[in-house]
Amino acid sequence: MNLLKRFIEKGAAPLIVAAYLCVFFLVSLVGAQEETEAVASTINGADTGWILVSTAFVIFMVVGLGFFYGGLVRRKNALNTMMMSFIALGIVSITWAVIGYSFAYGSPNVNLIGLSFEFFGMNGIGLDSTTGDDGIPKILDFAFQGAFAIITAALISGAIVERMRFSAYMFFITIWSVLGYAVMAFWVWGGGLFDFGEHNLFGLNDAIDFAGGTVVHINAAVAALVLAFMLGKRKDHGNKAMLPHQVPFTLLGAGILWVGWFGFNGGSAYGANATAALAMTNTLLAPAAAIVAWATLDYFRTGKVTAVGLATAIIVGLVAITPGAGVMGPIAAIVVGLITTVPCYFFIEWRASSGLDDSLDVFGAHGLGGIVGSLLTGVFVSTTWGGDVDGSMKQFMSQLVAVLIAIGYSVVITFVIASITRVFFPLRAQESLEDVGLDVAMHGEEAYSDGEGAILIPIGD
Amino acid sequence: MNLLKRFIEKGAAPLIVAAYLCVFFLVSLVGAQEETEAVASTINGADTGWILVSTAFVIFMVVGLGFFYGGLVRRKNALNTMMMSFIALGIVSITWAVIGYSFAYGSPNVNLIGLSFEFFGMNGIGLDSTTGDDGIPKILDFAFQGAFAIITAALISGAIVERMRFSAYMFFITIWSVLGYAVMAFWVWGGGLFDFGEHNLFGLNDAIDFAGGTVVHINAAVAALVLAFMLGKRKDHGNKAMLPHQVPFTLLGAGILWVGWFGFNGGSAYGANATAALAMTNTLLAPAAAIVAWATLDYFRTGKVTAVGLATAIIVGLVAITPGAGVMGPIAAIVVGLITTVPCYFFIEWRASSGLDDSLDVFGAHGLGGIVGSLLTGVFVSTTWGGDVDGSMKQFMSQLVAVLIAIGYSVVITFVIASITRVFFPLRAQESLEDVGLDVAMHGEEAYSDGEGAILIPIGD
Amino acid sequence: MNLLKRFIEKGAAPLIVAAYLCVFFLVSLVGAQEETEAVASTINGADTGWILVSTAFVIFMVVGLGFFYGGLVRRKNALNTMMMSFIALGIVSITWAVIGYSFAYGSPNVNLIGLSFEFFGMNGIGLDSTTGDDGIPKILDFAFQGAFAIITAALISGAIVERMRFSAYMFFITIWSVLGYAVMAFWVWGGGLFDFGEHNLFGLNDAIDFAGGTVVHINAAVAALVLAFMLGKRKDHGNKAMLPHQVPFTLLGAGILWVGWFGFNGGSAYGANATAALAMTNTLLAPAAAIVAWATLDYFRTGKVTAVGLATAIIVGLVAITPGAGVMGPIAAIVVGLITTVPCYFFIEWRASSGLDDSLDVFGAHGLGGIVGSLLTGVFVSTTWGGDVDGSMKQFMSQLVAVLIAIGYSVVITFVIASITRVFFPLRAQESLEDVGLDVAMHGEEAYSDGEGAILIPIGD
Amino acid sequence: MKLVTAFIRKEKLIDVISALFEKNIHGLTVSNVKGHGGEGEKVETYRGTRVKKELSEKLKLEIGVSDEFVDLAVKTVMSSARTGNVGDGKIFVIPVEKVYRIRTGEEDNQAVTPLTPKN
Amino acid sequence: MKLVTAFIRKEKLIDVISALFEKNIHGLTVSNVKGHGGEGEKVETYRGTRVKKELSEKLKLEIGVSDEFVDLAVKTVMSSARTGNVGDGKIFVIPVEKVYRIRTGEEDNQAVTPLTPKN
Amino acid sequence: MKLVTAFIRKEKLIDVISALFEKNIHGLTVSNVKGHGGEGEKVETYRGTRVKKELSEKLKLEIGVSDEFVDLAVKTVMSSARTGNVGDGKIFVIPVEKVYRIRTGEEDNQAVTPLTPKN
Ligand SMILES: Nc1ncnc2c1ncn2[C@@H]1O[C@H](COP(=O)(O)OP(=O)(O)O)[C@@H](O)[C@H]1O
Ligand SMILES: Nc1ncnc2c1ncn2[C@@H]1O[C@H](COP(=O)(O)OP(=O)(O)O)[C@@H](O)[C@H]1O
Ligand SMILES: Nc1ncnc2c1ncn2[C@@H]1O[C@H](COP(=O)(O)OP(=O)(O)O)[C@@H](O)[C@H]1O
Repeated sequence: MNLLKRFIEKGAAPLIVAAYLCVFFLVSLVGAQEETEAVASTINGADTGWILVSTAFVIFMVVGLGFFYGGLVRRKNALNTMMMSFIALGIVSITWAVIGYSFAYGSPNVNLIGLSFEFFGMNGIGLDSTTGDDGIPKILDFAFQGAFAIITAALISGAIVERMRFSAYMFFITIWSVLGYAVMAFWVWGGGLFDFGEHNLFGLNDAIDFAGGTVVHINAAVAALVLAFMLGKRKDHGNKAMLPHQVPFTLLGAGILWVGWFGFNGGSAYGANATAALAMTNTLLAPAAAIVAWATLDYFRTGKVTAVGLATAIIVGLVAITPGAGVMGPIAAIVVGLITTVPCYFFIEWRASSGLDDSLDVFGAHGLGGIVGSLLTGVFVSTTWGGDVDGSMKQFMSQLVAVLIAIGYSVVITFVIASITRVFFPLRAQESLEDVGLDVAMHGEEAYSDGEGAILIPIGD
Repeated sequence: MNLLKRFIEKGAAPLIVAAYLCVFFLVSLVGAQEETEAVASTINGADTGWILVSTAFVIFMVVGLGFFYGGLVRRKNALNTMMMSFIALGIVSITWAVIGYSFAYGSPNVNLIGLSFEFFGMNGIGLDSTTGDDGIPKILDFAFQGAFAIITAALISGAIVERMRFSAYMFFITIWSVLGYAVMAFWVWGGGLFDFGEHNLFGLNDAIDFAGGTVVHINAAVAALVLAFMLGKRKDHGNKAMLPHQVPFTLLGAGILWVGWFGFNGGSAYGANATAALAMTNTLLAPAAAIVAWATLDYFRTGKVTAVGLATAIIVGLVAITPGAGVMGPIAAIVVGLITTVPCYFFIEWRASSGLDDSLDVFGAHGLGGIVGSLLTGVFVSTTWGGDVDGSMKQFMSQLVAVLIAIGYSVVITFVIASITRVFFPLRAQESLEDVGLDVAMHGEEAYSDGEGAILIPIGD
Repeated sequence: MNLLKRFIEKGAAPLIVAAYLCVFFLVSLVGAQEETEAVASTINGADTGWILVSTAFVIFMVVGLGFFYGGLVRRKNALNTMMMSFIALGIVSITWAVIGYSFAYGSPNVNLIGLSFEFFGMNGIGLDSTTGDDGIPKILDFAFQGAFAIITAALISGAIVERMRFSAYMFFITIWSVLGYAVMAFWVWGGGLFDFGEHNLFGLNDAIDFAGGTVVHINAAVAALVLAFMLGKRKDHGNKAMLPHQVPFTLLGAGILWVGWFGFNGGSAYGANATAALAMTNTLLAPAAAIVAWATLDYFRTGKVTAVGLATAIIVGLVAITPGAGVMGPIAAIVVGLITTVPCYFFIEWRASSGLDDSLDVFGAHGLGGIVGSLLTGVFVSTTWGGDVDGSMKQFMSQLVAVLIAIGYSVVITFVIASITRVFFPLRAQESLEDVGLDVAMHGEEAYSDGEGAILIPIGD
Repeated sequence: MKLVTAFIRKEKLIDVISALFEKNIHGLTVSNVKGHGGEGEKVETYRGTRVKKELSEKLKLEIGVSDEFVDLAVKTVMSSARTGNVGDGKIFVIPVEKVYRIRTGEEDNQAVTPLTPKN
Repeated sequence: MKLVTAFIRKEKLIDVISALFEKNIHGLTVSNVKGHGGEGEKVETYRGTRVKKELSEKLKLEIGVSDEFVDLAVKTVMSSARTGNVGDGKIFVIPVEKVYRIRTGEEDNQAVTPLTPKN
Repeated sequence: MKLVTAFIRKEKLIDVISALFEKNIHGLTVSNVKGHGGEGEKVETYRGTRVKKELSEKLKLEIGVSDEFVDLAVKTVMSSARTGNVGDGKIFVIPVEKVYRIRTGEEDNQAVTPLTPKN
């Protein structure tokens, strides 16, 4: 029994890799022949250059996220927390290549839902393929969108740090990045479900999600919440003070996230154009407004402007502006930043003392911020600023419905995937390991070590 | 009395925000109608792409600055120091949107001085407006220049860390970013005072400031000096050894600043062109030369090349090349780097043991570096390398006069603003708080916490 | 005798600088006249923009490397290790300006070998010169390639940390960056030796090295190995546990390196085009695959996925894809990442317990990774993906020969330069200083200081 | 007077402090230590380097008390720091000859604890 | 011989050390500790989490001296570490049975201090 | 019982621990300290600020042993921690009145060491 368990635990990962390998070799044989078919359209150098940079920036966000989260946990869990972001760079890149991109951007097998196998194993993406009108190489679109998938998966980890078993986490995001993320990406950007207008659904307009408010932030935050519920709270939650072990890392992470987000939002204009410039400016102003609002609330309530609060405000402002960054004016962006901060601030205040151990407030920042931001996009979207419509009650409702569907789907799919995961790996680390810390327990390493009392083990032992 | 004081202290920030809000809502109503008027000119994608990136880079500099400064202070003030940079991202973005950009780049109300309300509350900046010949969206120009305003305000903090009251600092930079920075930006870049030639002032040429030697570095450094004088020195200055608590952060910050500076100087070419390439190269070579010079001086004097010294040299070299980055040749850039290092090195050596508590040597690095760099720009500017003139005594004098005016204005305006600030907030933290450290005193947080002896306070208490 | 020694030690650096200065002044006089001769060809804005960014990214890699390495050493050597990367930014920039670029890209004095003085002291590189077909300003090419020279020199330091004398290191890389790096850069990219096909050597094809597998990684790694042998192992190697003092820095460094590498590989396409997009994508997928493979091996062997391992895997994957990033398909990139990981993993496992003190496994990661990656490039290069040829045994042999020549040259030149260095400076720090740590011993600083027990020395003492 | 010196588990600190406070024992000092006792070793791996960590992180508590408080302090620490698993730690009672309060120069019993133990 | 053990304010260290050196007392050891005494608590806030910090950072000084030096050491520390505000700390004088100098194996008085106190 | 308290060089820790383990002495606690003794000072420079570092990093070892183990513990530490250069440190043997094992409540000799020293 124990042996079997151990085999599964130890064996699952290599099996997955072996499977990858097989798939890829097959695909590479097939793929080779088909690659040249795509019709070449002209590549726009300037736009391509900007998306190249944006891709790098979004990848940088994952590093930033690791530090943002890593600074907030206790010392003994610093590496484990950072690893949850870093491992996503490995796993999700690969799932995205295998099937994620295809699900998100292939022509749908199932109407409205997607599940296309068109680009399975990157089949059909050649050097000459472009995204069409945009003049961006398709392979760059693959990488840029892949970076979104990675960061989304990594975001989830904030809710379950300091207690989730690392192998379970790896297994979980492997599946979730496909069924949780890629599917919803199709709904939002691939021409799927959320194009209410196009598909004449519910008499609504197309839901607007410029850079990923629903598919990235709400989606990840809801998944985070569900996982947090399934795992239960940390042993020390509510009893002991669990303080951020290194706030400078959190500030560094927030700073990197902000810089990366210029690529996230700015790159979502898919070109080096006025919309990108607008998105950039809004991505500066909304978090700035959120900082001012948060600092004011902090100062008003406790007389002190906190650093962790400021870092949180940056994230909230960034999340809030994400769905509407390229379709509303800069003053609206400021207003969005100011307004969104208020509910997030009080929710996070409340959450800490509640029984809900969404440890690093993924829901408070990304979920609530994403929801409010998405709804406000329905209010502030403006044709003057490049939107397809102007803000209206109808658009607000379209946003609301999209948000609700996103929440609903994310709840269900996360629950299902986590339940499957549970079959193979206990989701949670043994309770005693929480005292030791997951760095030593899961990774056999310490984040900060002075080597005292460490005796070298000769090889062979 | 005490109550009143407390009210002012606690109430000022929210009142400011409330004021912001009102202004914005009004503006947004008005603004909506006027936005489309601007004459659309063609956007250049390549140039826009580069300025998009440069903007992100300059914002990244603020993060870098926080770490550069933060590593140099004592552990107990690490967060406070970093927060002074980070809060500038919030406050100055907003003041820039309200009125800063207008003062700097609107058509002047007061000749030579500016004070334009043309773009008040971003009025008149639409999606289609460009900066004219450059083919850069005006809204991007807004963001790019806004990033300069932010970093300039943040630079000041280096002189007053470990003792200034945070609320006073916030209040101060709110005003200074407008009256200190934006006004001088108009003089230099908006067509104001420093275009001596154009306005036939003193029989001089236009003063050259490619990327902000006067308006950013000299300006901030002088303001820093004035504030340091007004605050007085830290309790421990001259008595106790105050050592950098985390030199790696300082190196990280210097590295990030360098990378960001490529956007600062390179982006000041306002396009992805040969001048940008030149500015980039000079921004590599001048600090490299400064490193070599500083290391040599260090080695010669003490036998040891210091890391803090190397980080400082990077900044000195970067500051020195800023005013002339795009108008002089690369060999000249190396010479500028080498020459500027010498006075900065010895000034900083002397400063530490003087009574002048410019804590992190803002003046030694940015002030002196900016002055020497500005003057050398008058020597090395070359039409071969895209300058409007060649180096000459006349140009040197023009630079000198510009520097002097900048210093004079900065002294006066900083003194005035700090004096106003003093009315509302004591500038300085209570002396006893210097022992405790400003992290706990001002922010109620510790940078590095192990949570020992921390007891959770249930909500409601 | 002692005095003489001290003079040489203390005097060498300033003399070098003095020499630099003389050279530059002369050059600048001469250079001024010749600069305008170059034939102006059109600059491509989009491509230039991307290379501007790429240059900044590659410089950022040096910062990342400092942190990657710095986190892996013991606390007492953190600064020394980081300084070895940072000082390279200063020294190599200057040697590159003086002669490195000329050796690498000037028209050869010695056929196949180079050693050109065409661009000595940046002579002949004007504002209007371009790289020709590419439409990149030549001065930008200078900076971009200079960044490669810097990172290559810095890479070497990983093998000799915690024991090499800093002055010897500075002297060594001053020469090595020219004779070790620039010469081989000519062979690979300047039209030299490694263009086997063009020069009809050995009946082979041109060796392919898209972004620097041989000249950067194999070259640096072999130099590192030779230096490590010449220095001997650290006092504690094999006796005491020497643990990474700050793994988060290593993760940060790996993250920054990855982001920077997008510029390294992507920029090597010399334009914002489909090849850059391909290189970008491959630079995402290969390290991702390496992470998956490494994590699997870790998990299989010890049940634990390590953070240091993951960071190492990122580097291995990046190194592996470097020579072929822009000439093979993305599935091939994944395969390269997976395959290369295996030998690197086991080599590094073995190395630690061997007598070979390549302290931070420069050879295991960069050497072996570079070799395997170069050879696999000969297998997977594909005309479908923009390669000049398709993978073949002949190409494989061409790669192999190039690798062997690179190794051979690097061994010899490094040995020679290190031997010359030894004449002026003992290569190794005194053994007793290894206990104290090189931060205090070489730099008179501590990375993390609380100032306890530090007494201020009044000036003059 | 005695210096009650205890080596305890990190995660038990708050429990111990709170327990002491309840008994009116307020003067104490804590420091970070690493200890070796009967606990098993941990193995860590950094690349090829495998190490056995012989020491685990513990806390040291020093509580200066007047003689009548010694038993109370010991008992309070013992009960609040106990988990029953190997690694709970030890208490050493060390004699003290003199105690001074730096602020006032007060000596001995005045310098350490309240006069009457609160049970 | 005695081990004079003092808990003092961090910011007073240099003053105390200098004062001791002046009295020719050179052998001492310092460590970082956190203490609770009569000082007020600090409240910190991290997002919604509010905590009371019961411990403030202090330093522990251990000075091994021969019997004739005890009073001098105590007085020197007391006067140089005093600010007069709550939180100045305590001094404990602990008996020592044996002292050894590791380098030479010398014992007791030879191992600790200069032979005659300098006043 | 005694608390053998030694200040030793950081780099000697593993040697000392291993030596103690060989003698069957397993209970010990280590902490990071900084000491001043006969060693020379280091000068450091940060920009214009030059400082003399009066303290060097050391480790403190506390080994609680029953009386018959004292000599063994002292000798073992002394020989394994010695380099012969200034700065090797000191050992203080401090009397202990009571020892308790927190886990079980066992007292005194039971709480500290194995019953018979292994030579
Ligand atoms: N003889 C001793 N001397 C000093 N410290 C000790 C001694 N024995 C135990 N300790 C300290 O107590 C901690 C726990 O002790 P251990 O022996 O593991 O507990 P238990 O008594 O439950 O077996 C150790 O890590 C060490 O810090
Ligand atoms: N009884 C005690 N046992 C151990 N340490 C103590 C004791 N009393 C005080 N301390 C140490 O001294 C420090 C200051 O003590 P405190 O009682 O606040 O000072 P004061 O004597 O001025 O009131 C505390 O933080 C603690 O470290
Ligand atoms: N009298 C003392 N009291 C407390 N600690 C001491 C004393 N003397 C030495 N030490 C500790 O021992 C360390 C080494 O002592 P030192 O006197 O330099 O060695 P040596 O005995 O070889 O001259 C010091 O750094 C300090 O931590």
